[in-house]
Order: sequence, then structure tokens, then C-alpha cells
Amino acid sequence: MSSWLFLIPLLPLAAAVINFLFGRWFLQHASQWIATLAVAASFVLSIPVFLQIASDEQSISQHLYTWIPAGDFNIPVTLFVDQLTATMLLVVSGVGLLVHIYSIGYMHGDPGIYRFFSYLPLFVFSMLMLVLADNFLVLFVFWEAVGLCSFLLIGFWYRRRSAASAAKKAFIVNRVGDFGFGIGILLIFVTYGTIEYAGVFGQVGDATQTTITVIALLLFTGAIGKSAQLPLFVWLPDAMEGPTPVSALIHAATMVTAGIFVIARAYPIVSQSADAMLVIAIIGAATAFIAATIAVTQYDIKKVVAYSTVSQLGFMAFALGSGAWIAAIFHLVTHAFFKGLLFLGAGSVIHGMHEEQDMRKMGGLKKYMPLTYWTFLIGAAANAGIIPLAGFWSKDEIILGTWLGDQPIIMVVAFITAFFTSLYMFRAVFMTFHGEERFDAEQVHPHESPRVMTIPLVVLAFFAVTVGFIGFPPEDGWFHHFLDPVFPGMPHPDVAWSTIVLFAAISTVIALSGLYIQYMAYVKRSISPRGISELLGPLYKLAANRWYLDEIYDVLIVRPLVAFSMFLWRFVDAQVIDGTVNGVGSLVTYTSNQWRRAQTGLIANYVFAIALGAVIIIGAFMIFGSNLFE
Amino acid sequence: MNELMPEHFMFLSAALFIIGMVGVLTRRNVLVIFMCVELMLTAVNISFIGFAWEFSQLTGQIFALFIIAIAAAEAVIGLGIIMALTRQRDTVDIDEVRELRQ
Amino acid sequence: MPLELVHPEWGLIVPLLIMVGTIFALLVADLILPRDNQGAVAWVALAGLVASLASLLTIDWTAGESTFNGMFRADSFSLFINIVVLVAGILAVLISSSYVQSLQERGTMPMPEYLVLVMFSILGAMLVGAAGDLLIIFIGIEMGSLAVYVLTGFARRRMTSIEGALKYFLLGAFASAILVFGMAWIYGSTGTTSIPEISQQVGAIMAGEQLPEPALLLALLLLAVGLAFKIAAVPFHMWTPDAYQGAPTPVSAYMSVVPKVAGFAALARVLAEGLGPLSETWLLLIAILAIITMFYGNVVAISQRDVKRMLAYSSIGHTGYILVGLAAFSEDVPIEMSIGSVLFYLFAYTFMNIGAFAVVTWLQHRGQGVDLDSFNGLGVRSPLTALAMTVFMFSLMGVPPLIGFYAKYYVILAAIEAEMIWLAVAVVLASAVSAVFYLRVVVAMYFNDAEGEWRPQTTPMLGFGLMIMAVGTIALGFFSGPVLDLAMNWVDAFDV
Amino acid sequence: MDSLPILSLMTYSPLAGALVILLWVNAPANAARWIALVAASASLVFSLIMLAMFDRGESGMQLTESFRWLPDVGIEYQLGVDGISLPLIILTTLLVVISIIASWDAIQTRVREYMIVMLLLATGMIGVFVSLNLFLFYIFWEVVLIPMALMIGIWGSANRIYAAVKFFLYTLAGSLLMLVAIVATYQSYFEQTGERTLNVLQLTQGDYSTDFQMWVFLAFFLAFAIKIPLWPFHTWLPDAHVEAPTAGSVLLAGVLLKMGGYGLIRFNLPMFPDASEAFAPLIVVLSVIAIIYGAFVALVQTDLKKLVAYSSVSHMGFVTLGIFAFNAQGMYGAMIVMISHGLVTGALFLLVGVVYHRAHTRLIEKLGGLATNMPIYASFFGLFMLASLGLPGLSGFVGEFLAILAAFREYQLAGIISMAVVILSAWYMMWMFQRVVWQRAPGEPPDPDDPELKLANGDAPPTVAGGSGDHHEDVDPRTLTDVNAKEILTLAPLAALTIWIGVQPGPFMDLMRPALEALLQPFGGTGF
Repeated sequence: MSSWLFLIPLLPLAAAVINFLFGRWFLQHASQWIATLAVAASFVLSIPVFLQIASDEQSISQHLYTWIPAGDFNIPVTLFVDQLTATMLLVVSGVGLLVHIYSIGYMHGDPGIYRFFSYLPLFVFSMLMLVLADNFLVLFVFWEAVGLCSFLLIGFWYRRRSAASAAKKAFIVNRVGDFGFGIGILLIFVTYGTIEYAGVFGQVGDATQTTITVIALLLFTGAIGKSAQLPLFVWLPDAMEGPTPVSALIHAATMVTAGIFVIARAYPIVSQSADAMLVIAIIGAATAFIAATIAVTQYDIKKVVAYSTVSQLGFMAFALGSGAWIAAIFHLVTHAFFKGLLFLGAGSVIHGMHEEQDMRKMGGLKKYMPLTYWTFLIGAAANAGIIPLAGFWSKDEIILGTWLGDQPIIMVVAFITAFFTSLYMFRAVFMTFHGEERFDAEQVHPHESPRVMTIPLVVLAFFAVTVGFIGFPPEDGWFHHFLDPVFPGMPHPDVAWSTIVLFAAISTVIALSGLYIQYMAYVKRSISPRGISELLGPLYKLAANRWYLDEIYDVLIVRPLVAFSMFLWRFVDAQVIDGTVNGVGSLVTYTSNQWRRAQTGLIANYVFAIALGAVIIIGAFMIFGSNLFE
Repeated sequence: MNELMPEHFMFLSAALFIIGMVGVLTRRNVLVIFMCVELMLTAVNISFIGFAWEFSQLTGQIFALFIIAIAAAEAVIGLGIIMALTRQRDTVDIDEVRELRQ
Repeated sequence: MPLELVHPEWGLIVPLLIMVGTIFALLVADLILPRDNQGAVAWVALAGLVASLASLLTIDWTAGESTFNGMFRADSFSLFINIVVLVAGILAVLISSSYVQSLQERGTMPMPEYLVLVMFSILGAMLVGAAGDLLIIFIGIEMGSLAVYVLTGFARRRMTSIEGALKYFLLGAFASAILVFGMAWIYGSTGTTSIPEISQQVGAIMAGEQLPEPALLLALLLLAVGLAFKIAAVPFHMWTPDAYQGAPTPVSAYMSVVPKVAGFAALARVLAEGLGPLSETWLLLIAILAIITMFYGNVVAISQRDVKRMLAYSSIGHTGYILVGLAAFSEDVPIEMSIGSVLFYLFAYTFMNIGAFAVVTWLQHRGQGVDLDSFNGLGVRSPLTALAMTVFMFSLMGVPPLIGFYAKYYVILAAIEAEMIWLAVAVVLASAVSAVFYLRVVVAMYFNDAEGEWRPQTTPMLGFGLMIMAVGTIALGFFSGPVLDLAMNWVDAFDV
Repeated sequence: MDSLPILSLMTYSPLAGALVILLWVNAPANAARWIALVAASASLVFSLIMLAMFDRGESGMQLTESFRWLPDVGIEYQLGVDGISLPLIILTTLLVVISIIASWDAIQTRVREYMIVMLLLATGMIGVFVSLNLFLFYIFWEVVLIPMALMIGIWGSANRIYAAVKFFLYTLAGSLLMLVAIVATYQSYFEQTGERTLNVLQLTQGDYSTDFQMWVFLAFFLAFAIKIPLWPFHTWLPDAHVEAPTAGSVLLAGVLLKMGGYGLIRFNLPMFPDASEAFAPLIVVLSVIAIIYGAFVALVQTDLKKLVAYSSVSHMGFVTLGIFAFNAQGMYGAMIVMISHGLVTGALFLLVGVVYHRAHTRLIEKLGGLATNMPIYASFFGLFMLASLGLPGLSGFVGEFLAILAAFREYQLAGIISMAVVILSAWYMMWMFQRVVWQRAPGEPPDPDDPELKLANGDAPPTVAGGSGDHHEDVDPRTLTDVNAKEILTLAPLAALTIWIGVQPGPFMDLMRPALEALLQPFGGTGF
């Protein structure tokens, strides 16, 4: 079967190219079907791959061609599938397919639809290649490629300054991460002489502990950028400028999890360095907490979901950091479904509200768009970790993992964050669908979205409910056994049922308390959110202003660099270097003007010059060159 | 007691030559300068003759003859140019002839 | 002692005899032809020059025969000098005939006299080239100079012309006096005026001694000074800018080449051949003169607006380059390149420098001045002329593949073969400086817009001359092989 | 040597075209254009034939031609190609054809002269890459200067004369010392072997004393460093680029800069290995400075051409960085960067030319929203923008990554610092792209549903006064037409090659392998 493995990424690529070349003049709306079919095909093709991996636990690989034959730096392009990849294949192509279907409805009538449906499959292609790569450089290539697609799709409505800026910001911030990632690859090559997974992982131990730590951290810098960890997550909220399906696919379900995927992929290296894992855990926890606090204060429905994404990515990160590898991947999978669902739901709301995103102008939409409501509710509940939805199992397991990986502080942070999670999720639900209608009924006529959009919602909702059970019972589910080969030598502490139940109970209580508070606040109105925000004062302002990260970057990095560049250009280039060059020129001219004065025009002086010259020469020779005076 | 030695010729010619040179350097009148040049040539002639006398050859004397001839030609041309000058501008003072400079 | 008259070998002096004949023909033509229509004489002169050039073939130069008791020598060196000056003469006649006849200069300029003077100075230069005796060198140089003094003042109604002539004449006479005084001292300290004998005598004197005796040294320096004046080496160059600027343009063209050639021929004959054994003494002097000269000339040229004056300074700069070749001379191991590069440079210089002046002449014919602005927009007004001027400028700048580059290359080669890398570096630095003012002309021609009135006029002869020189400047570089071989033969000429 | 003198044919067919135009005194403009196009295409065809005749297995010079020219001074007419020069030659011939097509409509004044100059330039550039005799090389090297200076000075924009003169003097001054060095090498070889030759392959055999190598190396290096241009010898480049006509910029960036890198590879390394080793650290430092410096300065440019020019300084830094790491990746990197930079930057200048031809300004703040009416243009622009900022899968990445890797192997810090360019290049390129191709022009009414307007913040662009001296009224992109067939014809091949090299550089690298291996022998040939 490995013979047609290459079709899985190729079909979306083909669709992308066709739509890009012919979309504008020939295909127009037809492009959407080409794209959707291609992605569907690659989804269908990935199923047997998954099944084969599941049945016989052999990894598959297919060599395509040699990319860079630069002496001993020889980079093949080889597709490689193991359990981790297989899982990602299904997630990517599956969610990708649903988003494609959804987009048919969402993007209907947009003049640039052919661009949309060439960028989107291009993204699917890149993401598939990213997970299929068998060496770090190819991984890096498509790491950048997904970044490009995200750039193109965020800037899809490029005539908006905000969209264009957001796209640029996303790409550049990601590049900051890639800077470290790239150096990591260089270091890997210099250390191990190869950058193919097999080769590297085979000889991890050969390097010194510091080297391993440095490599691990460098790889993680890449993840920080791509998976929107502190301090680089600033690009993700802005990325919401893109069409909502894009946010669902790229900025929730797949691309942003690439960082998590890479760390998991680099398990043999990362797991060797306790320091690196600690750093990862801390950064992850911090990210999860900060993002959650911000999410509570946002009014833009998409921004809420976006920050929740950042927060969830933080969960995955510190899961990895504290050794709960499988839990992280598990959460990655469940998160893909419920977060995708949440975004699509939000999109459906926005669609129904005529592109209105501010929750303060919504409310009581429940009766206008019931299907959207229920699906969104499921997603929110899953995200908040209400038993028995998917989010509950994975998140609960992560928190458990932190305890098992004895990181008590992280665990506490995790619980607090979980509380905030349910706060902002249900805040969004109640502000949007309950309470009185705050929109002006003359202009806005809320309506349910068309079938093509709601069906994906339902499918995703179904998974958001069920997918959690692949990880049941906790620590010992089918999913764990499936992924086990990917993380060889990972400790399997056998956990007492009591512990599991205890943790489950705690997180359920937390989740429900959040739900209760928000119900009181936005439905029963017995608590005034404004009152609380005034109570918190500066803390609230801090969160509401996204912890001032953008401003800090602007003042500390952007402006100084621009000033420095101006200095280099205006002073070093124009004054120093060119000044020297022109200085030589003017010096020669000046000398010329001085020397020409010797030419007085007076014969007397001319004769004198001749005589003087003769005398000097003769004199010089008489003194130095002869024995006249002896 | 004092018979003629080659040195006498040489010192005489050297003296004349330097006198001529100084004249050229100091005087401003074209004609005088020209005369000084002629004086220098004469000095050369003397030294040639002197050497010829010393070596008792004819070569030097022939050379001197040629110098005299050429000096004559030079005189013709020089005076011609000076005439043209005076025709253009009524002066023989070289300091007034400095349109071309720098 | 008795002088026995030997029967001279007239065969060896045929080229000179032809020149003399031409001169008589011109004088006769002057008598018979009416004043107002003397265009034909130009053809007479050309015919004479070409015939003389052709007659060079009748002589076997490699034999190095000589006549008049070795006073006149027909060797490869003199052959090369003859070729250069005759070619220069042809080009000069081509570019000047129309200028002299037309009324560019106030007051008439009688064609035949002009040509006669040109012929005389060429004859002088040929004599210098063939000189085997100081006397011949003196006569040749004077013959050339005297003629050129007159030519400089030939526009006798224009004060600047007179002024140039006067300055040139007075300084020239002064320098000749110094030169001939030097000759006297040579004669005094060696007892002969024949160059080969001088070299033997000096060799004998120097045998064993490190330092030359003062008299000989004095003689050497006086000669060097006298000749340095003729080739316009700093600080004996003062006359050059004024004379070039004052003289009628074709004359400037002519006098920028032939007297220089004569001067270098004399230098080579006297210093390299006659005083070769003294070379340790004079090489350094020449090298220093070379550097001072090339930098002074090129630097001062930058601040000139008058193109003729600019070219005058540039010609001073080129003197510096050529001196480098001479400074590469060495007595014991003959470096073929040294004098060879000097000769080749003179050859190359003939084409590009006369060419540059010719374009100025061409512009004056069309009512333009001689300052830089009169070149504005030439690229549009007359693309071909502009192209020719561009070729000359870049060639003078030493940009490949033009002949000027080859000349400079050989000079540098000579310097480096003589292990004087600093001299080579000086040459290229000076060329870099020179690029500035040569480029300025090109900029004016192509980048600036035309201004001033434009008097179209047909000057076939001048155009033809321009074409020859442009083509020569381009082509003779590629095929510089034979020319170079010819130049290299100086070695067997000066049996060093 | 086989019958067909393919190299000479390739080199002189443009010259022949130039002569035809020159002699046909009153040729109509179109005739001149067509003659030029035919001549250039002929040379392109010949270069492709050469590629076909080329034996990829061989490391030495191939298709050599030679005849004795001025033997007594060691000057011979010797041509030949190897895996190093071949790609650059084809790049040259291709770019020349493209430039001629690109100036078809853009140049309306003095077309005859323009085409003559263009063809002379072509012959000079090809000659530089094929000549094996130092003298011949020097001739071609200098011959390139004059037509380029004329092109800038005559057909350039506002401040052209200053730029032309600066370009000419700068580069001439640089190359003159090389002339002395050439002669010195010749002499030194003559003293060693008693053989008078300027043939590079022979001169490489000689062994020169170390201090001799030192100064001769520097003399060569100066000439090449100015051409590349390496910091701090780069200041002629922005002026020249800004003032030159589009085709001029294309050839300047596409080929002339490569002559510097080629010279280093062909002459400095083989002839003076000791000096190369000795100076390597210094040069690596300069390269890193150039890479970062160029990127920073590009960050604040307001003139499109200046921005691309400074980005060139940054990119070309990778060439020297790779070369002087002395390992396989470095050499491959340097070569591929040269090719890729030729394609990408050439294309970027073409694109700038397209918009300049329509909107008559190159000022970034005057432009905007080009994507709306010029979708094809926008696509090309995006592609080359991405290639220039080193997006993997496009040509830029392969070369630069290899160069960085090579540097990282030898000088870790240099590798790390130069890696930072991935951020900076993304920054300035994306900023430019966002301003010019996306958003809206200042001339247009703003977007009503732009949230930016409601909460008016967002990154304020670094606004800098100055830039090109062209007229400045705002441009309304709605009046601009998309690229026409001719322009697509010029851009498409570059795009294709850019993608090809990015996706599968293998064939190109196989072409160079033998030559590069041989080149690296004296340096231990690490990395193979």
C-alpha cells in the first residue's frame, strides 16, 4: 500500500494548483468542488493507512526523490507513517474535509473563492507533508509552508489593512520561532551528521547533555512560534482576521498543533533532557493561564475562542513538559474536534448575524439558530471539560499527568486555568445565545445557516462527544496502547482508580462551578460582571489589554530596530562609507585646484621651475649619489 | 708662468653659462632674456672648443660650428616671434604676457 | 689628424631624402600655386610622407648598418621611430589641412609653409631616431623644435598663439642650452661624441668604481634635464599647457606627439645606449620623475575646463607612464619590455592623442569652442564622432580592449619585470585618477543635452583621419603582436 | 578541441548583432529591437547547445578553444567552461534575452544605441565567464563597465549621471589593482617555471610565497568584493540600481554581481589557497555584516528599487559566506545563491519596472492594492517575494540554507547570526508586499468595513522621506492594467526556474559537483 501513499498529499496539491491557475477565468465556483473532492479523497485514502498501522504495528515509508544532494548533507524526500503520523493524517484530512464542506456555504458568493479553494487544499497538502516527513529539514520546509498558507488565508481579504497586517504579523512572528528551529536543525546535523529521524533518534545518547538540552529547546522555540506559546502567541488572536473556516482548520485544529506534534516527534531527544522538559512545562502552563485570563475579558466571539485555543495549546505543551506525552496527543486530537466545532459554530453565528462578531450585540440567538446553539454548547462544554465529553477525558488526563510527573505547581495552575476555561466558555455561550437580544432587530435578522454549514457542525459535535472514549479508561485506553510504540521507554505508572476518580471529581466540580457562576452572571443577572471587573481593577485591565504584550514588543523591539536601521542607512551608509568615497574624490579635486596654481603663466616662474628642478636634482645627486666632495 | 690649462676654459664657460642662466632668471625683457640664452650657448661653445683643444680633436670644434649655426637659426625664429608679439601688443616685458595660465 | 672623406651609403637615408624632396616640392608649389587655392599641396605632403614610409621597406634594418662614420644609423630602433613619426605626420596632415585653409583662425595661415614646417620637424625627429652621435641628436631636436616654435605661433593674429610660441621658444632655447652643455661635458669626460664610443668609454671609466666621477654625473644630469624638458616631464613641463592651449588645435595635436617621440628617442639613445653603464645612477631619477609627472599631470587635468589644456595635462601624465618603461631599463640583464614598452606606448599614443585633438578640431569646424561644454550632446548631434571620441578617451584612460590599454599593460609588465611593483601600482593609481577627467568628456557627449549653435560642414579629410585613428585605436590593440615584436628589436639595435 | 567553436559563437553572436545595428545607420527602432532579440536568442541557443555538449562527469575545463595571440607575453585566446561557469553562462544568456524583451516598450528613446549597448554588455558578461586567460578575462571584465555605465547614464532616471559615474569609477578603481596583481602573478610564475603564460589553469599549478599570495589575493579580492558587492564596498549598488533602467537593474543584479563571486571561486581560491585560508575569517565576518546590514537597511527603504538593491547586498553576503567556509555545502550554497539571486532579484526588478512603467513611481507609500486589478502581477510578485525571503521550496532557500549550514560548521556564531536574516528578510519583504500589492493605495477611498478604521491602531509603517525623485501624486491602482503577454513572457521562465531549483536542485548540483570537488581538494574537500 505504500506505493500510493504519495497520493494522500498529492491530491490536495493538484487541486490547489489547478484552482490557482484556472480558477479565476474558468472554474470560479467549480473550484470548491475540486478542492473538496481532493481532500475527501485523501481522507478516504488515509483510513486504510491508519487501519494498517493499527493492525500490524509496522511503520510505512515511501521514498520519493533526493531533494538536496550536497555532499554529506543529503536530504531525501521520504514519506513516513507511524502511529503518530497516522493519527495526524486522519485528524488533518478529516477536519480539513469538514471545513472544506463548511466553507462551500460560508464563502458562497465571495469573488475570490477560487483563491480560497486553492489556498485551503494547499494548506492541507503542506500539513500532511509536515506530518509525513521523515527528516527534520523536510519537516521544516512544510513547517514554513503551512506558515505561508496561514499567511495567505489570514490575508485573504487583503484589502483590509487589519487583515494584511495580521497576516504579515503571523508570518514574521512564526519566523522568529523558525529562527531557533532552523538553528536547532543545524545543530542536529552538526551533532549527529544526519537529520533523518531514524538516524538521529538512534544515536541521541552520543551527544553531551547540554547539546541535547540546547537542541530540545531550539526545537521548542519553533513550537513556541507555531503553537502560539508565550511569548509569541500574539499573532494567533490577530489571525482571526481570516475567514472563520480558516481559523477553525489552521488556527485551531491543525497547524497550531504542529508545534506539539514536533515535540512529540522529537520525544527521543526531548525526553533525554529534564531541564528542557521543565522549561516546556513552565512555558506551557504560563501560556495556558495567561491566555485563559485574557479570554475571560474578550467580547469578540472569535477572539474568545482564539484565546481559548492558545490556552489549550498551553495545556498540551505542559503536558509534554511534565511527561504526559500520550495525554498531550490525546488532547490534541479531541481539541481538534471541539475547537474546530467551536470556530465553525462561531462562524455560523457570525454568518447569521451578518458579519457581527461583538457578543455585546448578540444575545438570545438560541431561538433563531437552534442547531448552531446546541452544537456550540457541546463544543463549549467539551472545552470546559464537562464529563463525559471529549475535552473532559483528555484535559483530566493531562492534569493527572502533571501530578504523576510530580509537578504540583503546574498542577495547581492547571486547575485554576481549567476554572477560567469554563468561565470564558460559558460566558461566551450565555452572552451569545441567552439573555435579551441586544442587536437592533431592524437591521439584523438572525437566521440559521444553510445545511452545508450545519452538517459539519453536527458531525464535529458527534465527535466532540464521542472521541474522548478512545482514551477510556484513562491511562489505559485503546489510544494509549495504539500510541505506545511512538514513545518507547516512557514510564507507565499504574494509577490507582481512586486517584483517577478524585481528579475527575475535582475537575468536574471546577468546570461546573464556572458554569454556575456564568449562569448567575449572564442569565440570572444576580452577579454583575462589571462589578467584578471593577473589583479587580488593574488586574482586569491587564487581562483586557492582552497583558500589553503587543505594546511591549512595539516599544522594546520594533521601534528600536527601525531606528537602528535608519541609523545604519542614514549615518553609516550615507555619511561614513559614502562620505569616505566622496571624500577621496573631493580631496583629489582640491589637490588639483591647488597644484594648478603652480602654473602662473609667468615665463620667469617657468624658467625658475626648470632651474630649480635642475639644481635640486643635481644637488641631490652631488650629495647622495657621488664622491664630489671627497 | 701661467700657461693655458683646460681648467681655464671650463671655468670660463661655466661662469658664462651661469651668468646667462641668472640673466634668464632675472631679466624681464624678452630680448635680454634671449641674449642671455645666446650667452649660454656661447659658453657651451667655449667648453667644446676647450675640450677639443685638450684632446686635440676636431670633433668639438665642428660641434661648436653647428651650435653657432643653430643659434643663428634660433635667433631668426626668436626675433620673428618677438616681432609678432610686439605687433599684437606693444611690449617686450614678458610679465605682461600671461593670458594662458593655471 | 686628417679626415678622410668616405662615400656615404645613400641607400640608408632614402626616407630622409624623400622628406627633403617633399619639402622642396612644397616650396616650389608655394611659388607656382596661387595663394587662394593651395589645397593640392596637402596631397603633395601626404604623398611624400607615404612614399617615405614605403621607402622604409627598401632598407634591411636588422643589419643595423650605419653611415657618415656611424653618425647615422639605420637600425631597428630608428625604424620604429621613423614609422611612428611618419604615421604621426600623415595623421597631422590629414587633420590639419582643412583647418589651416578654413578661417578658424583670424589671419590667413599659408598652407605650404605650414606643411614645410611640419615636414622639417618630422625630419628632425627621424634624425634623432637614427642618431649615432650627440651632434645628430642635437641637430635633430633643434630642427624639430624650431619648426614647432613657429607652428605654435602660426595663428599670428591670435595673442594666445603668440604667447604660447613665445613661452615655448624661450624655455625651449633655455633647455637646449642646458642640453648641449651636458653634451659638452660628456664630450669633455669621454673625449668623444659618438654614442657607442661613449658607452665604451663610460663602461671603462665605471669599471671598478661604484660612483661616477662628478663631471660625468653633471653631464648626465644636464642631459636628463634638457631632454626632460622636451618630453614635458614635471617639473620641466611648464611650457606644455600654455603652448598646447595657445597653438592652433592641429598643431597641438602634432606637437603633443612628434617632439615627444623625438625627446624619448634621444633619451633612449643617450641614457640607455650611451650612458647605459651609468644606469644605476639614472634609473632612480627617471622613476621618481615618472611618478611625479604622472600624478601631477593627471591630477591637475581634473580641474581643467578647456579641453585642449586638459589634453595637455593628460599628455604630461602619459609622459609619466612612458618614463616608467624607461625606468625599467637595466644594463646587465636586458629587459626587452623596458624600451620596447616605451616605443609601443609612443606608437599607441600617436593614434589616440592625435585622435582626441582631431575631434576638438572637428568641433571647431562646426563653430564650437574648445571647452568641455562644446562637447555637450555630441552623442546626439554626431553619433559617429562621439563614438570616435569615446574610443580615444577610453583608450587614453587605458580601458581594454583599446590600444591604450595594451600600451599601459606593457609598461606595467616592464615595471614588474624590473621588480618595481610600486611603480606599476603608481601607474594604475594615476590611471584611476585620470579616469575622472576623461570620463567627464564622455559624460558631456552622451549625458548632457546639446547647446549652442551648430554649423554643419563637410571635412572629408579630417573625417577620414578620424576614422583611421579610431579604427587603429580599436584594432591595433588586438593585433599588437607584430608591432610589439618590432618594438622589442631595440635590443639588437643598442647592442646592450 | 572539436570542430564547432561553440563558446566563441555564443560569446560573439551578440557582438555581431551590435555591429549590424551599428552599421545600419538609420535603422528603424523596431529593426534594432528585432536584431538585438535575434542575436541574443542565438547566443541563448548556443549556450543550450553547449549545455548539451557538456559532459557532466568531467571536472576539468571542457569545449576549450585556444589559439596563440600574443605569445611572447603569455597572452593567448583561451575559452572553456566547467560546472562552475556553465550555470552562470546560461543564466546570463537567458537574462539578456529577457531584458531585451523587457525593454521592448519601456525604451523609446535612442533605441539603436540602447540595443548596441545591451549587446556589447552581453558579450562582455559571457566573455567573463568563458575566458581562461587572465588577460582575456580582464578585457571582458572591463568591457562590461562601459556599456553598463552608458546604460545607466543615458536611459536612467533622475540622478543618473552621478550614479553612472560613481558606478564606473568605483568598479574601475577596484579592478585596476587586479591588473597589477595579474601581471605580478604572471611574472612570478615565469620566474618559477620559465614559462610565459596567463592561463589560469597553469597559473594555478605554480606555488607562490605566502606574503606574495597575501597582497595579490587582496588585489584580486578588492576587485571582486566591489562587484559582489561586499560590505563596506556596496554603496555604488543602491544608486546604480535606482537610476538604471529596468533591464539595466536586471542585468546588474542578475549577472554583474555574480562576476564577483565567480572571480573569487575561479581565481582567488585555486591560485592563492594559503591566502584564502588566511583571510577566510575576515571575509566571513564581512559577509555576516553584509547579510545583516543589508537586511536592516532594506527595512527602512521607501523606494522599491532601493529596497531590492539592499536586499541584494544581504543575499550576496551568503555567496562569500559559503565560499569561505571551504566545504561542500558552502560551495553549493554559494553557487545556488548566485543563480537563485540572479533569477529572483532579476524578476523583482522586472516587476518593479512593470509598475513603474504604469504608475511612474517607485515610492512604496504611493502604491497599494495592486492585487485588485493586477492579479497575475500580484501572483508573480508574491512568488518572487517569497523566494527572496527564502521560503523553502523556492530557489532562495536551498542556497541560503546550505551557506548558513556551511558557515555553522566552521564558525558557529556566523551561522547563527546569519540565520537571523530569516526574520529580517520576512520583515522587509512582507512589509513591502503588504504596502504595495495588498491593502489600498492612498489614492483610493478606504474600505468601509475595515475594523482598522474603527479602532484606529495597527503597525505604523516606518515612513522615511526621500527615495526616487519622480513625481509623487498618489496612484489609483484601479487605473492600472495587468501584466501583458510580453511581461508574462519575461517573468514566466524565471518563475519556472525558481520553483524548479527550489523543488529539485539535484540536477543543478550534479552539474557542479565534479568542478566543486576539484576546487575543494586543496582545502581538504570537507563535506563530500
